[in-house]
Amino acid sequence: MTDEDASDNVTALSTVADRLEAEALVVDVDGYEGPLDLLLTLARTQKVDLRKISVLGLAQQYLAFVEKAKELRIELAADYLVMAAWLAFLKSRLLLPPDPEEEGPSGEELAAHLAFQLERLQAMRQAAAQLMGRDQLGRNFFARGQPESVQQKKRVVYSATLLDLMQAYARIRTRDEFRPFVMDRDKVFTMEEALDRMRGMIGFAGTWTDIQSYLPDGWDEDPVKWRSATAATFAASLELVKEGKAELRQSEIFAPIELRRREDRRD
Amino acid sequence: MTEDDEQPQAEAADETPGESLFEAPPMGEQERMVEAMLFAASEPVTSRELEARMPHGCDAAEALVHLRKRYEGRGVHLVRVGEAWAMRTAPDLGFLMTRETVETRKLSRAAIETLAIIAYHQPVTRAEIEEIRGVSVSRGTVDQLLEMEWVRFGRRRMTPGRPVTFVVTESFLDHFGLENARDLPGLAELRAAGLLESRPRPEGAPEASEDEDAEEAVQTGQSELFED
Amino acid sequence: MTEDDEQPQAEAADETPGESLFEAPPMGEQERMVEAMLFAASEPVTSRELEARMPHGCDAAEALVHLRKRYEGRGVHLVRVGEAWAMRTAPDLGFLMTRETVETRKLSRAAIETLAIIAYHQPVTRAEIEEIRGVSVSRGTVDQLLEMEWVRFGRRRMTPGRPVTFVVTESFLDHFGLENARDLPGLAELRAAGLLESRPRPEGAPEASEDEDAEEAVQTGQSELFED
Repeated sequence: MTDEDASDNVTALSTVADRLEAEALVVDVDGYEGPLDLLLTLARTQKVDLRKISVLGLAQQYLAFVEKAKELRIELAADYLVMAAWLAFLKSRLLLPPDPEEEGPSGEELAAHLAFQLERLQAMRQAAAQLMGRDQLGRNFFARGQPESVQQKKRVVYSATLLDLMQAYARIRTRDEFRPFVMDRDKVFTMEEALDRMRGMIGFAGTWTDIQSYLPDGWDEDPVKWRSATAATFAASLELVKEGKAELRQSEIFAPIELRRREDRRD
Repeated sequence: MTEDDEQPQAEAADETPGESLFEAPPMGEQERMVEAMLFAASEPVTSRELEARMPHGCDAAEALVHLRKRYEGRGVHLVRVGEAWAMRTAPDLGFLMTRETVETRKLSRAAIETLAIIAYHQPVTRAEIEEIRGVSVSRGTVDQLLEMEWVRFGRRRMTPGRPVTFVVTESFLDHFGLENARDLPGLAELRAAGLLESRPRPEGAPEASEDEDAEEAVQTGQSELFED
Repeated sequence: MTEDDEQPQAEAADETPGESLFEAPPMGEQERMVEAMLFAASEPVTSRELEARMPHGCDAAEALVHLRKRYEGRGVHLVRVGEAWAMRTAPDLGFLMTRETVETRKLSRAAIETLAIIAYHQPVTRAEIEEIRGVSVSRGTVDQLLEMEWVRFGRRRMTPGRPVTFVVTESFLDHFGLENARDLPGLAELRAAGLLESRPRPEGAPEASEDEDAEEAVQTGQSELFED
């Protein structure tokens, strides 16, 4: 169904008397945005303020339109028919005296709401037209033609607190003070070293000898080295005693500690 | 450089202005900065964004007042768009710009009406739009408006089904040269006439029924879009 | 379009103003027009093109002179680009056109130690720093401190090789809230304040290898930087 078909048919079939009315109707239904839109178009033909519209008249106009559409074998969408049925109901309500037993809104209330809906739709149409009639961006006024983009730059900021700084400095400067905690290999004479040394010498220690004489050469000058060597030698001596290879004695507190080979087993 | 370095601190210092290490630049200089930033941008920029890019202690809002005055009557204006600001050519000079005009997509009548209803009735649900227009709103229509970024989702309505609402965007305001949705033409009159109220439909009045678009939309899952 | 055609005649008309059919708009108005057109243009526009779009009898070149003067010292300038004209943000405000995201990182241990030694011993040569730290100082570490502007070159030491020295900068003092590097607390005070770590790392290999940069720097010729 096209516009042309519809209008040809209408022109052919309508009587002169109907023509004026038909002019408002000679539009294919697809042109309407639903029954409310059609009603609004019909209402305009009454050429009165929408507030003073005769809803009864409007219902009759609409029903006539639907009749005509049927005659013309125009297939109407379901919602146009629903509206037609409702308007027929409204028409009867408006024409007949109110039934006191019937509940629900009166014909007048329903008519008033329909009028309100039409007026509101009309108002929105006007508002839309006003809106589109405004100056528009890109048509009447313009944005910057050559926008300069804002560069996104990532910047790394390194931070340090005064505390970090001072702690770092303290760390560096106090390294030496903690020497005892550090195994300083060249000043340490280990027990293993002392034991090796003494095992080789013990065979010759037939008589009591101060363990100081077992210290390696050159370890008695530096006090740190002397202490380390003495301790290692003493520990090694105890180990030899435990193994049953030597005997230790000390005549009194702080007196020299003496060591000799243990002869018992050989005896 | 150093001011740059201080920027993150500047925000913190805003709360305690006494601690400010740097003197804010003179207002004339701040005005220049705002001018440059707005000139460079094609989209509206909020005063908050402006201030974030300015040195510590600047007052973008005040600079904007001065700048707006400076551009009064010029070929380019400083306009307010919602919470943001933009430079735009004076509308009376549009005739010179034919060359810059970009053919905007023709909006359908349904789209224009839907847009107007959203603008005037916002926040508005899809059902309310349908009630006003008397037909169902096709998904395509709303999609188009969403895609143009003239319309966005608003808060859900706290009614059964928690329907989503639609509101107009800043870029809608920008496009139509509106400072604010309250500046819509004829808004006060429409409100006074009671035409922006949503009046409940009396029982028995016909509902807007589905049109073809709507049926299609249902098939293609409009519920995803509108109902959750 | 037609104005374009008319242009030669317009010039002719200048000589015989009586023949002009239309009064050209006042110069202030012409300036507005040029302003709007240049603002909206997507590329620089020649004065000929501007004039072609303006009403009959306009003098774009003169309007440009006025406009250029108007924007002098503003946040936006009118600049000449070859034969054409464009609006550009003032070069001194370029810093506003970058949005920086700042990421804060801790200084590396090598950097903070080097910095500490420079602060406590300044002016100090690289060799001295290495002696105190017990490991070589990588070029990257010193470069970083120089770049951060926390450290700068001091006077050369009047010893053989005339080595360069390092000193801390004003911005170092600023950052650490010091008036003077001499205000840094001494070792005794640090200890009293409990700032000494109770257990330093054992000296030797682990630290040296931690300073990986150093090895690399040695290979890549740190001598260039420090020995001339």
